[in-house]
Amino acid sequence: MYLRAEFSDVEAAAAAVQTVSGAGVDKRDVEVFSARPVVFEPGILDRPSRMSLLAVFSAVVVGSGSTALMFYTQLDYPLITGGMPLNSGWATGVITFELTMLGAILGTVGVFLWESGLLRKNRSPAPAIRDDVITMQVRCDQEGAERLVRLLTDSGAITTTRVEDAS
Amino acid sequence: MSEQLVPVSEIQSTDDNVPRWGMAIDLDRCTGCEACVVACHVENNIPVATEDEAAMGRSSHWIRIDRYYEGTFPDIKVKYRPVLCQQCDDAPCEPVCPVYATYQNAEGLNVQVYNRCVGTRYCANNCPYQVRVFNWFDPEWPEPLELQLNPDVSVRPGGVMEKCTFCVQRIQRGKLDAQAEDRKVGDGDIQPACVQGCPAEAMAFGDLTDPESKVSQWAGVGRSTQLLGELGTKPKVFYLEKSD
Amino acid sequence: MTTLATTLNGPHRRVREDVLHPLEGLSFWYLASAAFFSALVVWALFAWGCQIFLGIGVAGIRRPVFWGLYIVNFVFWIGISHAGTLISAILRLTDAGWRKPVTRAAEAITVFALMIGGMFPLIHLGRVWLFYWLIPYPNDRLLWPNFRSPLVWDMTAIFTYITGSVLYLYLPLIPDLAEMASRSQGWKSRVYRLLSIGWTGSDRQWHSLERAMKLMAAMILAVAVSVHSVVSYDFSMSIAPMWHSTIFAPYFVAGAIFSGIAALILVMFALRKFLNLGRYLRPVHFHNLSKLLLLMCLVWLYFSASEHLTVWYGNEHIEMAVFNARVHGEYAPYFWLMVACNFLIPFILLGIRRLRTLGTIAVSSVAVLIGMWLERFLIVIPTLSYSALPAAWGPYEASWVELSITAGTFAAMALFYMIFAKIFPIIAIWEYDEDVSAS
Amino acid sequence: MDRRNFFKLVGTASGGALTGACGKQAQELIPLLVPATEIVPGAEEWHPSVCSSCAAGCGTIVRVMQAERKIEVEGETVRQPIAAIKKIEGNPLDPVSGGRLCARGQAAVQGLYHPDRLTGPRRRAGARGSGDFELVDWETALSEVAAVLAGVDRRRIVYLTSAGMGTGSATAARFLDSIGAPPATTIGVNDFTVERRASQLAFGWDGLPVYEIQDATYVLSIGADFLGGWASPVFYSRRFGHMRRGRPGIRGKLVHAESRFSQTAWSADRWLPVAPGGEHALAMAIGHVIVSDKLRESDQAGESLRQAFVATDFSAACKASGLEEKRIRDVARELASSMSPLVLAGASIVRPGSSRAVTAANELNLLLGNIGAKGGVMPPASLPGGLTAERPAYRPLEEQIGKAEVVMIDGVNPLYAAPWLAGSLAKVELVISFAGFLDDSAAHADWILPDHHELEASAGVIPLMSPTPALTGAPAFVKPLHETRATPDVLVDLARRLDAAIEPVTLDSAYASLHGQGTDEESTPADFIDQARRQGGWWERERPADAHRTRTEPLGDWDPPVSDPAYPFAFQPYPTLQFGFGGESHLPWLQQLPDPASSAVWNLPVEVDPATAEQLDVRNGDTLRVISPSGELEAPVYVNPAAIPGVVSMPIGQGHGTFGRYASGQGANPLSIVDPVPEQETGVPAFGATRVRLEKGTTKQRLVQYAAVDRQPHPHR
Repeated sequence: MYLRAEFSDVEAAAAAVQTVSGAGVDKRDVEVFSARPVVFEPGILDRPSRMSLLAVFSAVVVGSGSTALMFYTQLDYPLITGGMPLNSGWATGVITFELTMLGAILGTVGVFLWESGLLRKNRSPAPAIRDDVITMQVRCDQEGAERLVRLLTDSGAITTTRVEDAS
Repeated sequence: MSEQLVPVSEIQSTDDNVPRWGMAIDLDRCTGCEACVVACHVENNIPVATEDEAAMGRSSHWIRIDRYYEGTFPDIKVKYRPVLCQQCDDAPCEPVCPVYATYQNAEGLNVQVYNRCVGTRYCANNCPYQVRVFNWFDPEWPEPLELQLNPDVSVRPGGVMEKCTFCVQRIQRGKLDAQAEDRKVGDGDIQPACVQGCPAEAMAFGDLTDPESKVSQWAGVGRSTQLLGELGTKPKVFYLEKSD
Repeated sequence: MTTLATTLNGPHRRVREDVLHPLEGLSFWYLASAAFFSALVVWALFAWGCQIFLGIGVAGIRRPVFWGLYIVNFVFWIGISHAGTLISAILRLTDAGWRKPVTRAAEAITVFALMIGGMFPLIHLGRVWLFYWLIPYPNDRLLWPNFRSPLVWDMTAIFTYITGSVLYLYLPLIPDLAEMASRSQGWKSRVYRLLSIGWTGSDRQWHSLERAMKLMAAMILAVAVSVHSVVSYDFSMSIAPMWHSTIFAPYFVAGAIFSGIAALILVMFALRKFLNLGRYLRPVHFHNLSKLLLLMCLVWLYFSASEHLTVWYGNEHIEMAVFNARVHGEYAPYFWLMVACNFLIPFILLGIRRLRTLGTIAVSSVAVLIGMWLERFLIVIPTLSYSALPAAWGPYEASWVELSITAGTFAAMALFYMIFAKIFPIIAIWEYDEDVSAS
Repeated sequence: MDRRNFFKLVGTASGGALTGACGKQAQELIPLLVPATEIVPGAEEWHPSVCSSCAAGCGTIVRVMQAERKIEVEGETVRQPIAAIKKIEGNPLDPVSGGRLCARGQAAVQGLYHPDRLTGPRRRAGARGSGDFELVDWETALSEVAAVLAGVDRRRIVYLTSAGMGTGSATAARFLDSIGAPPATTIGVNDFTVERRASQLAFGWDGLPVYEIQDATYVLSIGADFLGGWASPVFYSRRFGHMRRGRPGIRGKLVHAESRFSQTAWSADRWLPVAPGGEHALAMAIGHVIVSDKLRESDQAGESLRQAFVATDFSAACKASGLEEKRIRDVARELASSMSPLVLAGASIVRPGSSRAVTAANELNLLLGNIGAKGGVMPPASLPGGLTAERPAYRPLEEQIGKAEVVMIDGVNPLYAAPWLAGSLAKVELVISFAGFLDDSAAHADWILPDHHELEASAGVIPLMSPTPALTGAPAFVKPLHETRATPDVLVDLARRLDAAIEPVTLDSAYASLHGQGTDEESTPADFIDQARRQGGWWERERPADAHRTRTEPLGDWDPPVSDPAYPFAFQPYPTLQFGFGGESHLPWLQQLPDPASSAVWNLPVEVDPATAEQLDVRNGDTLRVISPSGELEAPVYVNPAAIPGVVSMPIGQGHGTFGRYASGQGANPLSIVDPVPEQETGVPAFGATRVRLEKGTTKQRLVQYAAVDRQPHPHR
C-alpha cells in the first residue's frame, strides 16, 4: 500500500522526505510528483543515472558498426573511383562521425525512457497532475502506516491519504 | 615532361595482358571537319536534340569540336580541338557518384553504367571537360528512323547520364574476334567510330601499355599534351599540339 | 519561502490560459490562410508530378548548369533548420533564462525546415523513383552505395540531424502533452495521453528529462555543425572553380546560423502577432536575438570577404571567370543585392542602437533571408555556368516547374507551422513555470 | 588497310557472311542463288557501296544487321524482320575514301530511314508548289507520263541532273538519246564547270586535275575550300593529314588564299584574306614575282605564259587582290624556294572571273614545273570504256527552260540551288521529278517518280577525282523500304513505252566494259566482275601519263574591283561541309551539327565582321536584313571575328521551302537573293558576285549556338 501526502511548498516536501528517510524508509520507496520540476538540495532525494555512460557506449557501438559495414561492403564489391583507395578514413570519416552521433542520440533517448520509468510495466499508482500542490508518495506496509502518517503531517503535509495496491 | 605524360595510376593492373586504352589526337592533322561527331552519333544511338532543346543547351554530343578565335583580323587564327571523354585515370566524376554508376574498369575505361544511374548529375558538375551528357527526356526516333539504331549499344532512358565510352562495344568485339582466332588484339584492330571515320587520320587509338602501339608513339612525342592536365585528372586522351 | 498557493493565481494560470487559448477553435482567417498555403503546396506537387512523368527536362537545368534552384533551395532550407536546434541548444547549454519562451518555436522551425530541405535532393533526381538505391541495405543489385560520395555523406548527416531534432523537439513536449491530456476531454485527451507516453510528473521523470535534454543539446550542437559542413562538402569536394575551397564548411555553418536566426525572429514576430503572446515573446527576446543576428552578419562578411579576396588575388583564370561573373558580370545585380541584404541593411539597422527597434529588426531579418537565398544561388549557379573550358560555358534559366516548387516549399513551411501551433503549445509551459518559480 | 576492315570485306564476298556473331567466325556461306536483298542477316554483314551525297564518289562499306520494322497488315501492326543498314564507313580499298568518310557521308543512312521519304509515285493535285499531291501506282504514273512525252517535241525536253557520273547518268544519256532529246545538263551550281574549264585552259585536260598535296612540301591553295565544302573533302583531307604529319621529319606547309575564313583557312598555317574576286590578281602577282625574280627554273611554262606574268603590274595586282605586297612576295618566295611546291586552285564561290582566276592559279604550277611530278599536279584519271563519254555538262539554262515543254529533274534541287530558274520553270508544261523527298523542286513538279535511296539502288559511280581511273560500285543488298523505283529502270520503262527500247547501263555491264582495259592480271570476265563486286569497285593501278599542253590564246584580265555605294557589301553564299549546296539539309544529324564557323545548329547565320556589326549595332543572334538588287532575306547575325571587313558571307543549307520535317522552313536561303551574272568563260551563274546592303532586321530570328558565345578574356579588376 502507499501513503500520499500533499505539500503546498517545496521546503515542506523536502523536510518530509528527510524525516521519512530518517525514519528508515528506503528512498527508492519515495516518489515526488509535481506539475513542474521540483529542485531539492543535493543529497535529499538524488536519483543516480548512467545516462552519459550508456550514451557513449551506444555511440561507440553504432559508430564502429557503421564503419565496419562500410569497410566490408567496399571490399566486398571493390570498385575503383577517382583513383581513390577502396577504404580510407578521409573518404568515409564523415559517415563514421554522423552515425556515432546518431548512436549517442538514440542511446540517450533510450536511457531516458528507461530511467524515467516511462517504459516500465510494474509502475506504482500515480496521482493526477496538479499544479497547485506537490504530492509525495511513500510505499509502506500496514503496520508502519500509522507512524508515517504522523511523521508526514508533522512535517507539514496538507492532507494524507492511503492508497491500496491495485493488486 | 613525357614522364609526367605517361599515364600512371594506382589501379594500373599488375597483369600486363590487360590493356589500358588511350587515344591521341594530332591537332596538326585535324581539320575540325566534324566527321567524328556524326560518326559517334551513328554508332552510339545518341538522340537528336530538337532546335528547342538545343536552344536550352541540351544538344547531345559525346565528342565535340571546341574552337577559340585568337588575335584579330587579318592575323587571326582559330584554335580547335575535338573534346571527348578524357577517360581520366583519376577521374573526378567517379567518386562523387553515390550509386557507383560510373567507375574505372580494369582496362582504364571510365565506364558509365546506365542502369545504375539515378541522375544526381554530380558527375557532370565535377567533370572539368563538360563531356558528360544527360538525357533530359526519354529519347524518340520517329519511325522508321529507329531501324538504324545500333543493336550493340543500349538506348538510354530519360534521367540518365551518358558519355563517350571509347566505343566499348567495338573494343569488346575486337577482343572476341581476336579470341576466336586465338591471337592477341593487334594495334589498330580496334577503332572507335570517331577514329575510324576521321578523314585526316588525325586520331589514334590503342593500348597505352604497349610502347609500340601507334597511340603510345604519338603520346610520347614532344607536342603531346593533356587537356587541363594541371588538374591532376590524368587523362588518357593526348593532344598533339599544332606547330610549324 | 515560495508556496504554490501564492503563485497559484499568478503567472502560472495566466501562462496556461495564454498559451493554451490559441489551441481552441478555428478562426476564419486561420482557415483562409491555411487554404491558401495548401493550394500553393498542391500546385508545387503538381509541378513535381509533371517533372516525374514528362522528364526532368521540364525544369530549367541544362548543360553545363546541371544543378539549379533545387540545390539552391536545399542548401537554403538546411540553413534555416539551424535556427532552432542550434539556437536553443546553445542557449540551453549556456542556460540563458530568456530562452525559455523561444526554444520550442525554434526547434519546430528546425524540424519543418529539415523536412522541406530534405525533399530537394529527391526532387532533383533524374530518376527519383530509384532514390532508395542510395540507401545501404542488402539488395538484389548486390551493390552497396558508394560511401565515398559526398551525397551519401549528406544523406547520413541529414538523417541523423532530423532524427535528433525531432526527438529534441519531442522530449520537452512530453510534460506539456500530459498536462494537455489532463485539461482536455474526449478523443483529444486520449491522443494527448497517448503522446505523453504515461508521463506522471514524478521526480524520477523530471530528473532524467533534464539530464537527457542537457546531453541532447550538446550532441545536437555537434550534429548541426557537421550537417552544414557536409552540405558544403557537396560543393567543396568537387574541383569546380570557386567550389573547391577550404573555407566552405565554416562559411556554410555561419551562413546557416545567420539565416536561422533571421527565420526565428520572423516566426516569433508572427507568433507574437497572431497568437498575441506579446507577454512572453517580449522585446528583450527580439533584442537579444537581433544582437546575435548582428554578430553573425559580421561573421558572414568576414567569411565572404576572405573567400572573394583569395580568389581575386590569386587571379587564377578559371576561377576568375566565375569571380567576374559574380562581381562584374551577369550575376553582379544578385551579388550586390546580396551584399546589401546580408551586410549593409542589418549592419546599419541593428548596429546603430537608435535605429534598433522591433520594426527594423523585422526588416533586417527579411533582408537576411533574401540575402542568404541569393548567396546560395550565387554559390551554385555561376560556378557551373562558367566551368573550366570556356567553350562549354552556358547560361541558366529556371523554368516554371522550379519556381512553383520553390514557392510551394515556403508555403509548406507556413502551413506546417500553423498546424503545429494549433495542436501543441508553442511555449514550453513547464519550462516557463520553472522560470517563474525560480524568480 | 587494317585487318578488321579486311575481314569485313571478305565477309561481303559473294553475299556471304563470314564475320559471325560474338566473334565466332560463323562459316555459313549463303548460296549465290539467293539475291543479297533477300537475306536478313542475324550477325552483322558488311557490303561495299558508294556514297552519293556529293559527286566525290567515296567508296564505302555498309553494316547490315537484322532489325524489326513495324508494318500494317490488315489493320494491325506486325513486326517484320528486315535487313537494316546500321552504319556507313569508308571502304579501305577505295582510292578516294581510303576507309574514311566525312560528316555527310556518315549521315547518309539517315536519309534511307527518314520519316518523310516519298513512299510512291505522286501526281500533282493542287496548284504547283502547294506540295499537294495524290498517291498513284507506278503503272498509271508511267503510262500517263509516257503518254505526255509521246505528245511533246522531244527536242524540247530538258533533263536536269547533278555533276555525279556513272551508270545512272549513262543510262539517262541513252534514254535521252533514244527518244531524241538533247543530253542532260547540270544546273551550273556545284558542278565544277569552272574548274573543268580552267583545267582545259591551263593544261588542256578534260576533267579536274588531281593535286598531289600529300607529297608536297608547300601548298598554296587559292579559292578552293578543299577541306570543307569543295569537290572531294575526304580525298583531300586524307592527303592533307599525310602532308602535315605523314612523312617523318617533313611537315608540309599550307597557305590558303580565300575571301572567307573557311575550314581550309583555319587549318592552314597562314591565311591570305584575298578580296572577293581578287584570286586572279593574286595568282598573277605571285607568278610575277616567281618569274621576274627568277625564283624557279621550269621548262613546263611556255615563253608566252612567262611573258604574261612578267607583264603583270605587280602593285596593281596586289591592290586588286586586297593584300599587302610584302605578304605576297613572302608567299611567292617561300613557295618557289620550297622543295616540292604546289598550287591548288578552285572556286568554292563562283564569280564572273573564276575560270580565269583558277586558270592563272593552275598555271603557277607550270612556273613551278610540278606537272606530273611527285607532289605536283596530275591529269584527271579518265575511265577507259564508254562511261566517261556521257558526262553531264552545263548548257546555259534560262532560254532552254524558257522554251522547254518538259523538264525532268534527277538528283538536283534547282529551285533551291538555282532559285533564279523558278520563273522560267513555272512556265514549263510538264515537270517530272525523280526526287525521293518532297523538296523545293519536287513541290513544283507535276509528277514525282521517287528514286530509290542510294543505299537501296545498284549503281556504279565514277569519282569526281581519283588518283587512278576508278569505277566504284554499289550492288543492291537491302530491300527497298518503300514503293520507290530506281530512276534508270524508270527511264528504261519509259523508253520502252515510247517504242525506243534501250539497255540500261548496269553495274555489271559497266564492270564488263572495263574487263581487260586495265593493267590488272588476266582473269575471266566472271572472275573480274566478281572481284570488282567483292571489293566494291574497279580501280586501275597505273596513274595516267601526263600529257599537258599549255595555253596559246591569251587569258583575259582580272575583273576590276567593283564598288557600289548603294550596295556597299560583297555577298558570298558558300557551300558548307555539312550541307554542301543544301542537298543534305533534311538529315537531323547534320541539322544539329554545329556549323564550323558560327557553331550554329538548326539555322545558319549571316556572318559579318565586328566593325560592321558595331556600325549596324547588332550582336550575335540579332536579326539582319540582307538586301540585294534582286531580293532580300532576314537571318540571324553571327559576328565572325575572322570575317573580311566589307564582305558578308552566308552558309548555304537552310531556307528550304519544303524538304522534310527537319529542314522545312528553317532559316533563309542565301542563293535566293543572288542575281546570277554569267561567269565569263563558261556562262554558269556566278552566285558569288552579288552585292548587298545591310539593315537591322524586323523579324525575330533564332540563332542557337552549340559552343558558348565567344567572350573576351576576363580583366583583373
